[in-house]
Amino acid sequence: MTAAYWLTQLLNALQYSMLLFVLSVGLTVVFGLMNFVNLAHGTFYALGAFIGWSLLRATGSFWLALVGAPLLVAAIAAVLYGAMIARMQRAGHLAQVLATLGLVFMGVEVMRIIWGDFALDFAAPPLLQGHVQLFGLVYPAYRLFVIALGLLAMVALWLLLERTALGAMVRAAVDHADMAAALGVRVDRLFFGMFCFGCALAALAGVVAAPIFSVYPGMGIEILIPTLIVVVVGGLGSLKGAVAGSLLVGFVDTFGQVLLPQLAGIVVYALLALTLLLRPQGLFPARA
Amino acid sequence: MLRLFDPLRTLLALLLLLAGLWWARTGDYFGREILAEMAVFAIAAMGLDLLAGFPRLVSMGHGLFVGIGAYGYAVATALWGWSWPAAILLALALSALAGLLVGLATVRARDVFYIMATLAFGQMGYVWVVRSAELGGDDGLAGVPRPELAALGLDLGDSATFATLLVLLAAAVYLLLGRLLASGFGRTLVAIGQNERRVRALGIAPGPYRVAATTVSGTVAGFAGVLAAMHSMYVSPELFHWTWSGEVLTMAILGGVGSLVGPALGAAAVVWLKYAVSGWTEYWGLFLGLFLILAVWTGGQGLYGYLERLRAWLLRTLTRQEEADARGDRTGQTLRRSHRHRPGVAAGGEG
Amino acid sequence: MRKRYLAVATAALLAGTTAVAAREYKVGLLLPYSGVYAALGKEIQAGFELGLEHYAAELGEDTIRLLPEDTEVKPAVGLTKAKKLVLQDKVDVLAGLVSSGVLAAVRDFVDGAKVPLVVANAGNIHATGKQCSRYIIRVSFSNAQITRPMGRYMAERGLKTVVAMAPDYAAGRQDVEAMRGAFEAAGGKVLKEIYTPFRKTKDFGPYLTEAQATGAEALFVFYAGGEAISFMKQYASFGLKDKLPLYAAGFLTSQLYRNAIGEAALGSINSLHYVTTLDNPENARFQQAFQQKYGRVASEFAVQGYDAARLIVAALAASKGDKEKFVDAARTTTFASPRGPWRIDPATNNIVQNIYVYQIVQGPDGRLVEKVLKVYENEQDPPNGCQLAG
Amino acid sequence: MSLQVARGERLAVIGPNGAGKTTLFNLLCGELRPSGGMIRIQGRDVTREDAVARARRGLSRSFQQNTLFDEVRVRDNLALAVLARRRRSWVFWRDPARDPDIAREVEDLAHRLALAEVLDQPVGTLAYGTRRQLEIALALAREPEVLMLDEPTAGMSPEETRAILALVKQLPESMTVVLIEHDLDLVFEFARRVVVLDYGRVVFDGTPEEARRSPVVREIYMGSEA
Repeated sequence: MTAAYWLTQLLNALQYSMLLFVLSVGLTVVFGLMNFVNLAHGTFYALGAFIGWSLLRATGSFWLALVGAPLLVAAIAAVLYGAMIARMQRAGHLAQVLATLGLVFMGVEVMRIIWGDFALDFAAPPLLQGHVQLFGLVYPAYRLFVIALGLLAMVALWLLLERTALGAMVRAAVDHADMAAALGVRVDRLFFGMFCFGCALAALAGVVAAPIFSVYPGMGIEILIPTLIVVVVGGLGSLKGAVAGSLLVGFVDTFGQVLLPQLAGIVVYALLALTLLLRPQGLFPARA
Repeated sequence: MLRLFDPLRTLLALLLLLAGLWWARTGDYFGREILAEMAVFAIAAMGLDLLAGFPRLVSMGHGLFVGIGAYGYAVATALWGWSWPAAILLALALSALAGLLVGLATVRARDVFYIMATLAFGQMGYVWVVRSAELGGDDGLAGVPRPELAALGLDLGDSATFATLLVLLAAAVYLLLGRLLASGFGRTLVAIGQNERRVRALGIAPGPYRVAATTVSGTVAGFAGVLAAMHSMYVSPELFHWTWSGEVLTMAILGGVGSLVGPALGAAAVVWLKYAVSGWTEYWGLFLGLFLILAVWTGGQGLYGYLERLRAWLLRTLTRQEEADARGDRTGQTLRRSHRHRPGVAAGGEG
Repeated sequence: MRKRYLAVATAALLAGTTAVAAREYKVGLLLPYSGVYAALGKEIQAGFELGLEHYAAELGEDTIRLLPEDTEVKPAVGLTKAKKLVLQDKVDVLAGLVSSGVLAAVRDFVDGAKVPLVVANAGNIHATGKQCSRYIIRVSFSNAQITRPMGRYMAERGLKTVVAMAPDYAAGRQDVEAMRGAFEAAGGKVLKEIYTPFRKTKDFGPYLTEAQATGAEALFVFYAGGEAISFMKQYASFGLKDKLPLYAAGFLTSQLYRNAIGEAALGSINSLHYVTTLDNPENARFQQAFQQKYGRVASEFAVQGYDAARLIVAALAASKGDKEKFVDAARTTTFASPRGPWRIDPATNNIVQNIYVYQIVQGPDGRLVEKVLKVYENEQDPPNGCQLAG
Repeated sequence: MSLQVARGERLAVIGPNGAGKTTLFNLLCGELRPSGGMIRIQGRDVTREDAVARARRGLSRSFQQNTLFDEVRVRDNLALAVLARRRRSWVFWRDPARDPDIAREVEDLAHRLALAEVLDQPVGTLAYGTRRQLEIALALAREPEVLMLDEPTAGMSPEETRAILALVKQLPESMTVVLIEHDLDLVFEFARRVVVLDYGRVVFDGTPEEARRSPVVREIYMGSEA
């Protein structure tokens, strides 16, 4: 095996990690902030991909789909928030798990009714369709774009949470919601905003993933489990946890497939089981 | 504990049993098939209730135990040619062992982490079976026999006999679990679910009880798996899949966890719904999701919770007078009892 | 919304001649209408209905009533539905079955109940091998049947080394094994078999990187459905077309989702039992009617449904509803199909048919079309442990 | 800080809010792990033991906030505590609560704490004062060697408070009782020793009479009360 081979596998792992990051960060922030477990997060991912597909077909522009789909999904999330999420907030995790599981079941069917059972094609923008030669290896340009986008999201979110007033409010609310409310933070608005933002990020991940994986109704359910593993391994509610979790899951999964093909698909679950045994709260939980 | 000593629970269980037996006699062929499926799911859901309803451990990986029970029986009979009693014993032993191991591995996990951990173990089992060529992989294993009971004059190949047997077995599991929950062990499980801190302060370490409960629950689920294998005469990896586990959990929740009879009712209702709805639309998941959300919204006490509320309302209307002057009597208790929170899912869901 | 009971009137009834003695045959259609194979189920049913439209008149005044049931791609559900159709609805024939898992689940029941079952997709070699049944007749294909000729073809093209990729389940392994057997018998060498977790692999990147690292001359794959789409696009995006030419079981570029794959499919070489552009009168009539009725080009799955319907009509006409006679008739019936001539092998009840090796090329109008490179005629599976032939 | 409690002692721990009284309790009972130092029961180092192990060593406590089994009857609450002491929780088949011995003990306990009337009511439906009594009953049911009561009369009416005082006064002499309490009348009537905490330090340790006279106590505790 040559250096180019390992480098390519490294990029593959990184690319998967970045996708998982964009997807899981919304889930984990919503959890940390609102103490809300949202199993329907994957459904927003699939919805983002489908809406992106329709936008792409209507306008012909990938970039418009990339921006438009998250906005539309955020609008849907806003409606759902008003209709059910807000009142589920104090209902306990079990109730949240079940109600959002209900949303998962319904979401799949709604997407089947609107977009059908066939997997749909989603073309990468012409600019990124080819492959790039670097250091003697050939790598798809689009995947490099995914990596770059993920890194960008990482930095942007870090700046947002650590360097802005909004971020300070969010962190305060994660640590002590009551205290933050007493200090004049409109916690309910913050929750609403973060929930929509988290869903928009999931939709963004959906559009980004679509040119690689294509678009089909079950995609939300399939991605849900790796995302949950990221969140649990990383620790609920923290940006650091989402970064660590997605890198760990992305690399363990990719190199597990390469190095232990007979255990492919199992190593990620083993990682989760091991984490829960050794650090039941995950690596970097927001609250100790 | 309260719900376990409730006459409504016993009444409902009896009604379900009688309805099942009557249906097994008078239903058409397809109806009897559905009835057998209901009984299998009811056993699995009651086993899950032992965890989800009392010590409040919400398992999303019960498919693992069901699958192990089903495959244990299938492999022993179809591949190794064992006799059916030996195969059943093996299947139960394996699922008990799996329950013990999962219980030990998840003993520190709480809440969402427990859900994730069980989900992970279930999926590990699924991936492993799908990849295992000796177990038939994705295609599963065919040729699983039903027990030979000709000596007793029973032909289990006959769908009416088989469905009757399964309904009776479900009733037996119900009695067994009811007895277990009313024991010192069961009381401790209930206590752990309600206040773990106090349990520890009383000098009881919850860990071993959780492990024991998972073992028992896993064995019951494994038994459901054995019956599923006999019913289909075929096993496939889907039994292990997390959506299957989610379906059993949905049944338990829709029926009302913490009442033992609720999950059985939920199993019957969901299986019936599935066939009824899939008769006229292929989008039956839409309804399953809708009912799940409604069940959680209305307090998470499920169908059994509605029955309790109905009874409370009836009693209130009928005995308004007595209640006014005798606050401490039985009726008053029953009334107030039904307003409390249940070992349901939506702590605070009712506001 | 699916039509639960679809009564297909014969030409006689359409003409308005009410026949008192006419008999109504019931055909139970076991297909997935939900779950991962829902699209295949619908395509097969579309073909089946067209087949009845074209051929049900052969029954004279008798009619066929179609009873579709959703297997949900779940073996246990499929078995329950099969039992319902046979024991409650008392169907004369069963047809359909997309997933081999569901077929395996219903196999013992169908064999025991002695009800004819015409398999319209599921390709597990054991279904017409060691688990074959007199009552189970397959008009679609077997996994090995599709890829064995591909192994030969690759060797004939002068390829020496190949790396294989397939999903890790029975069909994937059977496809690769059959290809490997033929390819290595002809002097080639399969350097590595890479099995990706079935239905769980979305990112083929790591595997493609690994396949490339073997240094093989070509890549052989079996992927279908959603996996096929992801695989093809990722294969193209890694720039492997020039370095690692693609040979595949033709489901990879099935007409059903060729539009979703787009140009990524260009240049790949496939083997399959049907090609949409075959030049014969049956295919012309079939494609024209199908496109008119459904507004899309018919895929191999539609042909499987179409031929299943035609075989059932012919066997019903010959047997008048007697199940044993039906089986005898079905096992000996032959006719020219859109996919060319075929017959049922009495030794295994599997179909014997032509396998086409074709390349996806750009047609004159810019659309992707198949260019047939070679035809392997009357491809027949070995008995594989089946004891049907006396 | 250093604190020694002798067998049979009647100790009251007082101090302003935030002085660290409940933290001290949680450390002693094993719910919190100390970052340093050592805790001994009967000379044995139990610093590393958890709450369960210390409960088995004879340490029993009530909680400042009711920590009960809310959805079952009072009878079941008490039975559970009795079963725990008698190690009957691993009975799988029979219901040991129907054992006449245990049933009698539950009734006795209920009588002592004025719970006999409500034995068959679910805890969730009880009045606050009654629940408070049950809280103490659960701690007592273990028949501990050391009984630790965290503000047992918080939120209770004067009559209820008297009843609790009467109860703790009747406890066997051999039982060590440690009490956190804000009601100073009760403290001075019950305790034979008073410890005053402030900011996690022992600022006073002596008899109730000394405490009454102590300027330190007056300043930091009663001063804040006044």
